[in-house]
Amino acid sequence: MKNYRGSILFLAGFAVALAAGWIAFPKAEYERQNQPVQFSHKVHRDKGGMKCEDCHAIRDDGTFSGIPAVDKCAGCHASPMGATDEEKRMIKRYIEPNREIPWLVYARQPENVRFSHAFHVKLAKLACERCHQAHGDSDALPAFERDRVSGYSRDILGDPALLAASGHHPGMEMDDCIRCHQVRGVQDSCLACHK
Amino acid sequence: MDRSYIARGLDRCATRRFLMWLLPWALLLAFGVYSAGLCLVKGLNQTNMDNRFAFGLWIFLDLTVIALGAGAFFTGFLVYILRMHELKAVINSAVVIGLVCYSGAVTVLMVDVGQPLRAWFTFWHPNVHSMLTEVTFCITCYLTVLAIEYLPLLLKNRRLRQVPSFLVFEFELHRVMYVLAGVGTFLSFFHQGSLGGLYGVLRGRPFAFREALGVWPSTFFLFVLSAAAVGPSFVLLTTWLVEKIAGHQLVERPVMQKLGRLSGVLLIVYVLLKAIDTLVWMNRTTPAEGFSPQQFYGFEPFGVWILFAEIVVFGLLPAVILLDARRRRSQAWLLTAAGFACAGVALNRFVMTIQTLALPTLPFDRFLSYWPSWQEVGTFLAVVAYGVLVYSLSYRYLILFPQERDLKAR
Amino acid sequence: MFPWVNGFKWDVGHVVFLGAFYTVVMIVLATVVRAVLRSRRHFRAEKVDAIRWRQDFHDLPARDRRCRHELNGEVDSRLCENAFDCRSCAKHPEFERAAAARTDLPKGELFGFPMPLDRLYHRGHTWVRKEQDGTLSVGLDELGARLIGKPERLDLPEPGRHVHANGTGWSAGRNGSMVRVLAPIEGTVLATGGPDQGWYLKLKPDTPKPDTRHLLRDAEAVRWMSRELDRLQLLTTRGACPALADGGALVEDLGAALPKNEWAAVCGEMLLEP
Amino acid sequence: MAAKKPARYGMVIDLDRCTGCGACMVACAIENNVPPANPEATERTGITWMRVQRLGNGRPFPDSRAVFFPILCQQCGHHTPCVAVCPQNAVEVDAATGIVDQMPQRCLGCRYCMAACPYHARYFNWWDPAWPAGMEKTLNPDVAPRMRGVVEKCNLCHGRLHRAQAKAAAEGRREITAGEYVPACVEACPAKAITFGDLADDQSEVAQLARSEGAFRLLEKLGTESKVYYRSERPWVHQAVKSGIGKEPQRG
Amino acid sequence: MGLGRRDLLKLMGGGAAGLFLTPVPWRLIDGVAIRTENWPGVPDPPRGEVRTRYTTCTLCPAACGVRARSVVDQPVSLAGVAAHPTSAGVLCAAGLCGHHLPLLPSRVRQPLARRGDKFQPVPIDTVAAAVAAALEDIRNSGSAERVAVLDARPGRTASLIYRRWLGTAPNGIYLLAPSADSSASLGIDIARTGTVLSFGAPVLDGWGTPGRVLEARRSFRLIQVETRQSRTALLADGWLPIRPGTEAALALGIANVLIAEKLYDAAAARSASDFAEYAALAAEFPPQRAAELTGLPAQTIVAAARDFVGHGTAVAVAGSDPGAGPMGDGERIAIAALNVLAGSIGREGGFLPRGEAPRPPGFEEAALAPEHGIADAPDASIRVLIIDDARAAGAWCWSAIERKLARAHIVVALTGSLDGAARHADFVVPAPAYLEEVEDAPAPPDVPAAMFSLAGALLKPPPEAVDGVDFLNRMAGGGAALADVLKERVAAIHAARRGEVFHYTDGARTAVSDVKSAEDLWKALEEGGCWIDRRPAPKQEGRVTILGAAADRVLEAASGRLPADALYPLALVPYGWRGASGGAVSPIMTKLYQESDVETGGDTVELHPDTAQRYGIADRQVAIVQTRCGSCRRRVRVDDAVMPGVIQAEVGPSASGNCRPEALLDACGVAGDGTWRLARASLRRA
Repeated sequence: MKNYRGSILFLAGFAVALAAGWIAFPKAEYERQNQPVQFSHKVHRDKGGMKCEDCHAIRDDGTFSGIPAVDKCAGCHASPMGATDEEKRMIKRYIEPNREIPWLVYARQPENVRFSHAFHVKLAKLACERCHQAHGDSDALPAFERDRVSGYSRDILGDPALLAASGHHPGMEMDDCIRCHQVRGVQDSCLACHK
Repeated sequence: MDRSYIARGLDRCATRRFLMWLLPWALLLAFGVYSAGLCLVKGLNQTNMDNRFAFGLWIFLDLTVIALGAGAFFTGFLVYILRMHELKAVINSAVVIGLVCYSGAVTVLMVDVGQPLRAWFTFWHPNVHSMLTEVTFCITCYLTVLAIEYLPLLLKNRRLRQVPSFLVFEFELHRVMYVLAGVGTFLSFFHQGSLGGLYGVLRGRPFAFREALGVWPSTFFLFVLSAAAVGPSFVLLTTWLVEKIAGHQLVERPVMQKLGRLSGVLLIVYVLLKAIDTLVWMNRTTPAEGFSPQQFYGFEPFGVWILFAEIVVFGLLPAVILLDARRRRSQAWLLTAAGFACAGVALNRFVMTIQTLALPTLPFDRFLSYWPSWQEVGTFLAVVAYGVLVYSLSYRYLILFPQERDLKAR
Repeated sequence: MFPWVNGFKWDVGHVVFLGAFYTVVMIVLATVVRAVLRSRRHFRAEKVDAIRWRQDFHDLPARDRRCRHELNGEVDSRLCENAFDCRSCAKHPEFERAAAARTDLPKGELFGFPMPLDRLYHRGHTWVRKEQDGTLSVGLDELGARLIGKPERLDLPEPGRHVHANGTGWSAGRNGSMVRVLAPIEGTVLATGGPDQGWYLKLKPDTPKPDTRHLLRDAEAVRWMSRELDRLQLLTTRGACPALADGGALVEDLGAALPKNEWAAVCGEMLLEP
Repeated sequence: MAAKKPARYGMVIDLDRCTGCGACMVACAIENNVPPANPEATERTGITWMRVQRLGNGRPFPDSRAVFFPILCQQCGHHTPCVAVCPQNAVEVDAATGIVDQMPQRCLGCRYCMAACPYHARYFNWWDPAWPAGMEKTLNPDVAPRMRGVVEKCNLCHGRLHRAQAKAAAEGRREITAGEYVPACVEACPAKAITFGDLADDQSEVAQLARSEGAFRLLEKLGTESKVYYRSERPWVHQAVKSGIGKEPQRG
Repeated sequence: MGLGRRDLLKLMGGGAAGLFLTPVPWRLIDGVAIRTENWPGVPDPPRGEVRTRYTTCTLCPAACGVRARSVVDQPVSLAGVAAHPTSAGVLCAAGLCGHHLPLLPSRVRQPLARRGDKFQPVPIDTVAAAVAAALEDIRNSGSAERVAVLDARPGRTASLIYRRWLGTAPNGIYLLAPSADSSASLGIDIARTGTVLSFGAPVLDGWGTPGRVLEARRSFRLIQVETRQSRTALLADGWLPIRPGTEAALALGIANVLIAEKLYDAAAARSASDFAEYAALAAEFPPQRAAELTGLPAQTIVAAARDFVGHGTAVAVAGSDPGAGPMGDGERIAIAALNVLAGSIGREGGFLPRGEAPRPPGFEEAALAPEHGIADAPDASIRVLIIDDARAAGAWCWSAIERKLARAHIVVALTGSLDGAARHADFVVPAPAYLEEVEDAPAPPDVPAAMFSLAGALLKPPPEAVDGVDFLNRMAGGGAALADVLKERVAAIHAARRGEVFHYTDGARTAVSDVKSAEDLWKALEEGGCWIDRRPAPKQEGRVTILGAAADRVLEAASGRLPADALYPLALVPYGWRGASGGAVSPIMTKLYQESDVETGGDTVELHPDTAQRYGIADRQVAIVQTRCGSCRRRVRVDDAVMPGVIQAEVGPSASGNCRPEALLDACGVAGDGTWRLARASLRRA
């Protein structure tokens, strides 16, 4: 018995470490933040009859408009259209003082990354859903998950459930870009995608 | 009070006295750590390096220190592979020296790079054609090997070996030491070489550039050779120094002379090849790149004398002395020669790093001067202090010189 | 680093370089793992004592590793290669045969230094005496006794434990440092005594007729002891301390006579502890 | 995403036209978010992807003459010194454009490449990049500022190449046309001393100038096949360049 | 059973081993490495829509077209406007980083009043009130004390408003800033010029309209007369390194040769009323004498004279180096005279008369105070001095201005940032910085046609900002804002239906007559455009005078400006670089003066090796430059290209920001004619 005590202790430590590393750490690694405004793509598309391009379009110079500025929202929401408190709150907090809404952009690339929507949409003819899933159908914005260590978003769409649903995992890491590029046989230098 | 940690039959000074000896070094270490901290926190603007003098004191000393630390692998090679058992008398000491030199060098390198947190990129995305990659890989591996070689010494400590498992493990490690020695030799050969290659491949620095033999420039082999040559000399010097400080003999004289002879033999070969290499460089390599060797020696203070000093005064001379059996028998000659040999290699590393960078390459360049900042010096002193501390502790509590007790008994 | 890492190319450079790297890593790892496993095996097999003795022996200064037959003058200079275990020594039988006709008659004392010949002496200054009941009693010889004198602390193996020849028999503490005493022969501890009883251990031998060829007896033992006294004198005089107060006879209690650390060192030398 | 036939972007700098006004240096710094000098910086610790040197003819007043030598990364095309030495592939030659890329995010700041570069065109970030408070909003969004402790250098305004490519992509083109992509220094040079283009295209003005009389490259004998050419009609300039390292010039 | 130390170690050992089989260490190592990309030390560039906007550069009289690349509204880089009629797509180094100026650390954001040697914020009305009170006082007391506006950028519409105001103000006097070229009525037809003989003018280094000049460079010969081996001298076809201050002597020497060898344009000479007088003066300077004075070989002067007239239309231009201040009248006239001899006035490739953009009603010349040089104002006469915008002005020697101030005086500086002359003011009024307000840029001095460009505002000025016109109105209690007057002027231009509009956006040109309304014209100009007059046909003028009443001044200048001085044997020659010698500079300028050797920097002086050796000063040592008027510490650069016996001192920013340009300029001291381009000096090691 006495001879085995050491081994038991060792294994105990081993097990604890494994548990902590595989179960606790992944939870602790990301901090979840809620979007400043509960925005529903679904409502805007169905009720508002808007199309994706109305807000997210590729400009003539090849840059991407990304998320529209607050004045775009003000275009319709200058005064409440619905009866939700969320909308009132948004108008009060952002539209009236004309403050930009601090959206937490899931797909916001690091400063040193140059991602051209024009390349991927116009030339490579990729569908938006390829990376953003059916984001347009979503009724609520999933929480934004920031990696506490690296400081970047967890993946280009914050909702792991949605990701699981879609076959691939469009993460934020370079390997995720490269995986797809390799599949499609895109051979590029570093500075083709970095700036 | 720490008697029970000191092996029986070894004369070691009183604890208080020992602590008094450690104190100044500890202070020096503290100061050095502070300077290094400045460089890490505030950035390398704390140094006097600049865009033109991208390498400074640190790289020069790293190269030197690693060359001197070569005693570890070379002695190991002689003892375990070539079975020169008489050298067992210094192998332990050599291992400690090696460990100190290499770990010190690596630490300084970590301060020297601008983004230490990315150091592992070299392993993850290695450019296998870069000499620096070769150096990084080999030195890291060899440092591990050295640590493992150091382990048995540690476990042999009188107190630790009371723990049965340690005792047995040490016993087993000792039996596989020759494998580690072999691996160490392999690794050392490559990183000592690639440290030479580091500059030899610099096509853009005609002063350092050497033509390739196979995949490596000639400096690769010269560095291996010179390192192997001074390794024993340095072991010899340190042993003598320790004897002086400890106040009693630690190693039988024949062993010292043997070390000296080995140094001498390798040194003479090195000097010969170095001379040939220099001639080839002057008459072929340099003209091919559109320069004339005189241009490089036209800037004071780096005149031709430096070449002469490197090859003759600190190369040929000690070699001849060390090869002369009668001179070897005289302590004074032996040590002087060994000292010269070490100085020679240090000078060689200096020329390779500092002079190379000081020389202009473009018509509108100027000859540059560089003087290390106190932070740089401090960081290096930290390594020296660290080395002395580790060695002192090892000497006190471990058995570095197996012959010590017998010699004492005589 | 790995084929799946971005930037990895299957070209000669990568393959050779990384190949070499992984080989080195593998070799080093294998070596260490092997060492670990082997030591675990020894551990299980309770070889610790044997290994310790072998190591200690290896670390002993050359003059302490003299072959007993050198002491007998049967060979002019020979270092023991078998850790004082003549039982498994290839050369021992030859010497024995050669020295079959030992004539000289030993006496039971060495200028006033009692040396009973009813027992077998171990070079670690312990003796073994076969009792009628088949047990073996083990004790310190005179020199050992005077060396250690009255121990302040005594770590004796509890009855039922098995001791190995040349393994640690017991250890005695004094002046704040411990001295381990080698067991002269293997056996299972039946009872433990102490300085007052005159014996330290009563052992039940592993075999009814234990092999004691490695122990010194008769004249051989006396010669050895006289040499040991010289050694002791050498040691103590170097330490310049009153070991042999009167020209010849050893003081009763060296432990009291010698300065602390000097005592520990002397014990180490005499009791074959490096 | 560059032309199918790989381009070799390079430039020819007319030393007889360069007035040494420094507009190229300023334009470069603004385009590439190179920070102003730290107060403690010297001419040897500052960052200037484009740097105007002064080469004198070494004769005393009144016969002394000089030319201004804009030095930038020479975009070596053959055994590129910096690429070979980088331990972690932070430097590479882009096959599509021939531009020598430096990846600050991959760099660990060992500065080996700086020792390797004979043109001293590489610069180390000795300090954190700092602009006066509020001036960050004038940074160029197409170029990421570098962090302290890494090496950087001219990449022929890669941000501008990206811009041109993106515009082309928006119009459904895979290739950019000549002139759509021009580095900041070239655009800014008041004396029009710099001609930029694709050296691989024999018809391009730059290729013809590079072949023209009086065109040369620095340290040609090193065989680095650099893509930055210089021109001068003045014999003494060619003399000085041929003679390699001269004595220390009085200035600069 | 309790946990012993060994047990604990075992436990931890197991933990450590286990941890390596989890993502923890690897994710941490990776994450930390990534963090080094975006740690706080690295700033984030702005994100948003990138727009291109156009304006006109008002940092110097060249009025170059500017294309501003902006993120949303913030310009992130400036560039020239290709095909721009005068700037030809060129911006200088200073112009390229103009968008930094509104963000300078030294930016003034509220009115300040001097308290001792500090400035404290005060309400703008306090400033206006103080000035108004002073004016009132002058009126009532009927004293001769002057009210002056010192205009750094004359010829603007704002300048007209100042002059009109001064016309009404008590003893109003309108002063041109020393560095400013007066709104000349002659432009140079550089594109067709044969030879340019430049006396110290930085022809290739920011003189006139750089784009236009450099574009024409291949077509004209350039002979540079300058002590210093300036950039222009380096690139000139000929360099005549004369002794400091001997321009007039050389000019007369050349005139002497031209007249003697009958190389001059007889017709032009005949048209000059005082040619004989001039010829007599020139006769006093035969090549030998000129050679003695200038230090050039006599035959060089002869050759230069022949060279001058030997290649088509020849123009001689007198330069004012941005660091050295104006050239004396004596020199100016002596040099201008060469143009009469060369007959380049009114001839293609020479000097062509040009008009001015139509003015709105109420701005007839008669109604305006005339333009004066500072020298014209009597010493100690100015009670109220309003300095409009020291922006990018060349260096000013403050003592030149100071000596004109009455004992009790008020100096008000309208400025964007607290530097240059503003540091000497009693009140500092926060003017809109570059790019912050709509203003007009007059025709560049060297352009032979009337021009009018608008500089549209790309940025909002700080709320407290007050421009000059606004300030006047505050004192007068009301009046038209600058923008309104500008609109009137645009309307006047539209009414005149002359000339055409160049659109920066697309490089198109439309005749004014085709522009529907004044509003359209305004819109076109504001979003980036300039109006160019039709080039008037070259026409011979009536009789001109060469020397006028200034014969003695010319003679004085020609006899050498620097009398020998045993105590101060060396000649101190200040020089500067356009856009950095006066006011604030963008921090990015460090590239030029700190991180490279383009500029030596304002903390250095350059010496010939012999000079340095004579005074025992080595390269990069610090020396003290001593003159009769003062002294300053400077780092020494030893340079083969410097004339022996000369100290070249750059006026401008420096790595060690502590040494200000004025220190040097004040040391130079102001001559009787209000110039300070030269001084006798001595040197010693610090």
